[in-house]
Amino acid sequence: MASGVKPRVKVPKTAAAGEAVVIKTLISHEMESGQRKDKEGKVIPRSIINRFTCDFNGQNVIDVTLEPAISTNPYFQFEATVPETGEFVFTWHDDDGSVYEDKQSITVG
Amino acid sequence: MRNPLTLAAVLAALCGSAALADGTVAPGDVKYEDGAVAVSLTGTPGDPANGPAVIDRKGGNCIACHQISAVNLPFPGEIGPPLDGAGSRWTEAELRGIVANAKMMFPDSMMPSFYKTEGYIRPGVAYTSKPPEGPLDPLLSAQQIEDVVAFLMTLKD
Amino acid sequence: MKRLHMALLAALVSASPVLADEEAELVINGDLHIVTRAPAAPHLEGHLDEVISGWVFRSDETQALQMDDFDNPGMVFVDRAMEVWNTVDGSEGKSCASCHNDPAESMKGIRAVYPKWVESAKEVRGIPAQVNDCRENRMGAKPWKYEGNEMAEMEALITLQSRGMTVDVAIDGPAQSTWERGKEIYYTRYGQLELSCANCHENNFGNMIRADHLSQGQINGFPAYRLKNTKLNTVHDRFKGCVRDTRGVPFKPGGAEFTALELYVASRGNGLMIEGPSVRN
Amino acid sequence: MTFTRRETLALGLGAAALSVLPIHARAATWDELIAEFTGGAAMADTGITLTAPEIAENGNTVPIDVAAPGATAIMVLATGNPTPPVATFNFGPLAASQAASTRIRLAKTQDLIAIAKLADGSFAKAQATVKVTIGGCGG
Repeated sequence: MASGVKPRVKVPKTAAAGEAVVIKTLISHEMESGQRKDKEGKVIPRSIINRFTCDFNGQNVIDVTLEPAISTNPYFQFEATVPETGEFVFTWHDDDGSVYEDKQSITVG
Repeated sequence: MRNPLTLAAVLAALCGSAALADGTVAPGDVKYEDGAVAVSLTGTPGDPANGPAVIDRKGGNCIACHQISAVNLPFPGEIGPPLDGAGSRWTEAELRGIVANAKMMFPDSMMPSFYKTEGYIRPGVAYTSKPPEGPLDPLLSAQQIEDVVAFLMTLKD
Repeated sequence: MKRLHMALLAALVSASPVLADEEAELVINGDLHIVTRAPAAPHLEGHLDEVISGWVFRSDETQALQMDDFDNPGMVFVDRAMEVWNTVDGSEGKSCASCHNDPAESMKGIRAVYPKWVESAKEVRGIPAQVNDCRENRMGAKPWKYEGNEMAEMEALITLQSRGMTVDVAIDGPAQSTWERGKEIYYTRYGQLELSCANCHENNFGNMIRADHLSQGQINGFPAYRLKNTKLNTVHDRFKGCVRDTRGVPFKPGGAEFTALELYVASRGNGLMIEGPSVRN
Repeated sequence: MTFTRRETLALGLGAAALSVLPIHARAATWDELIAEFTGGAAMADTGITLTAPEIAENGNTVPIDVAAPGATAIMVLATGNPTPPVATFNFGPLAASQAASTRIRLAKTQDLIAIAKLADGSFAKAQATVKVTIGGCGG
């Protein structure tokens, strides 16, 4: 299910130095749990995003291990400290080896 | 899934609309009097111990619409009246009639008819969205109805 | 604060399984005020006094998901449809944008008046039929399945451009016979459970069917992101599911019967506002 | 942008080299998972909050919040799910708070457990019961 995956990220455009900003992320993904069966009764193989990270200018904000109990279209909200102008990098790691990435700049002024 | 259906079709064909070989009253032969059914559908007394299973989601799903304190099922519905004390308010014949076909007593009732196989508009096979290839089974068997009626008779005020 | 409020309410009203705050007001993104209760249209006299959005019947948590476009999981699929809008498809080398430019301009108000009589086609049509008409006859592209994700997502993009506008479908003139047919379907008891739309959504809205809080079955929030299947659902998807749950055989999505029913049900929401893409259970 | 398989493969190459087997190769019970996370240490019942609805309208999407000021990691377990692990949040130096929200699946009515590993190496635990509703329609 690595096609049509689409991330959304909400980060403020600007912040004061050292300010805590709220970040929200959502990515479209089935999060196939490996628990469900198809119509023939065969188990549908697990296919989930197993890790999500957010870094800012090379420093880590949050690094999450996801399990099949995370809902379809995984959503996270958390807070980051923004010491200076820079770029947030978000990554989502798929069971199939794919890594989806999004970047958002923020200006401290 | 195909086999039980075929079997039911064969049974129905063999038996026509008359009483089934084992003495069970077929859905089309049930006699309603003011909505009540005096005669047992099976001739075998109902077993109230089977009542809770019939009431649950995999059975007749009565709990979707009725509160029944005696069965410990979470989130009972409130579409129909609570069934606590049903055995004090109704006779066995009335309860049998209501479960088998509530519309005989209450023409506008939303309650499904649990012992009926004809007269439907666009009926499907259970929740498959597929039209039936032969006669439909009633929602509950005759014995399930006797069992749930016996159970309801134990719910006294 | 919302959580705390809920816990307090839960303690007070323990009989009600899922607590909808029926006095809550729907404000999206802090500034878009949505009318969720309105006087019923004249044609509903004797049936309903007030029409109520399905949002009102949902739990606090589900309600909250629709109050912020980032928290609403349906919006990621609107983003996806926007890419499709701008992508050339079919033999004519056109995208939706080739003719319709920015949907914020060209599609504004469309959802509030659909389904409607389309003179060129001599029939009442919902938005999906119009989308497929464009795809086949203008773009030279393959039509989408009525139940596929592409259709639900494109309808959501189009719907979003009317969000906050008042539902106002026409039920008279050339649409009247279709509307009458839809009304007949609404009151027909289908399937082995012999249930009509009205049994649950006119006579029992506000009541619990097991843990489901029955709404009026309004469709002003469609396409809806349902928690049940975690995707956008069109109105016809929902109709199909409901008829299946009567142990019945649904009509064909995109077909004449469900389009008639869609017009009729939409007309029961005249006076409410377009909310789609909404979030529902 | 929307990722296609081809685009993401290139991105994923680096990660593929590092990719490891799922951490819990066998289905561990929730108390085994706690023992693994804490090394058997005692857990305080303050210092962490777990917020979840008392009743979840749909078990497919249950919003939860966890917060443990000063924590380096918070593990969330669903004791009644077929596989209890839900997520582990590891907080980096730029986390402004040791708190996060997400949406989870609960197979049935059950207890959720969140355990924080605090900066001093101690642990704290919070628990919440979530009732998961049952639909009315039989299908």
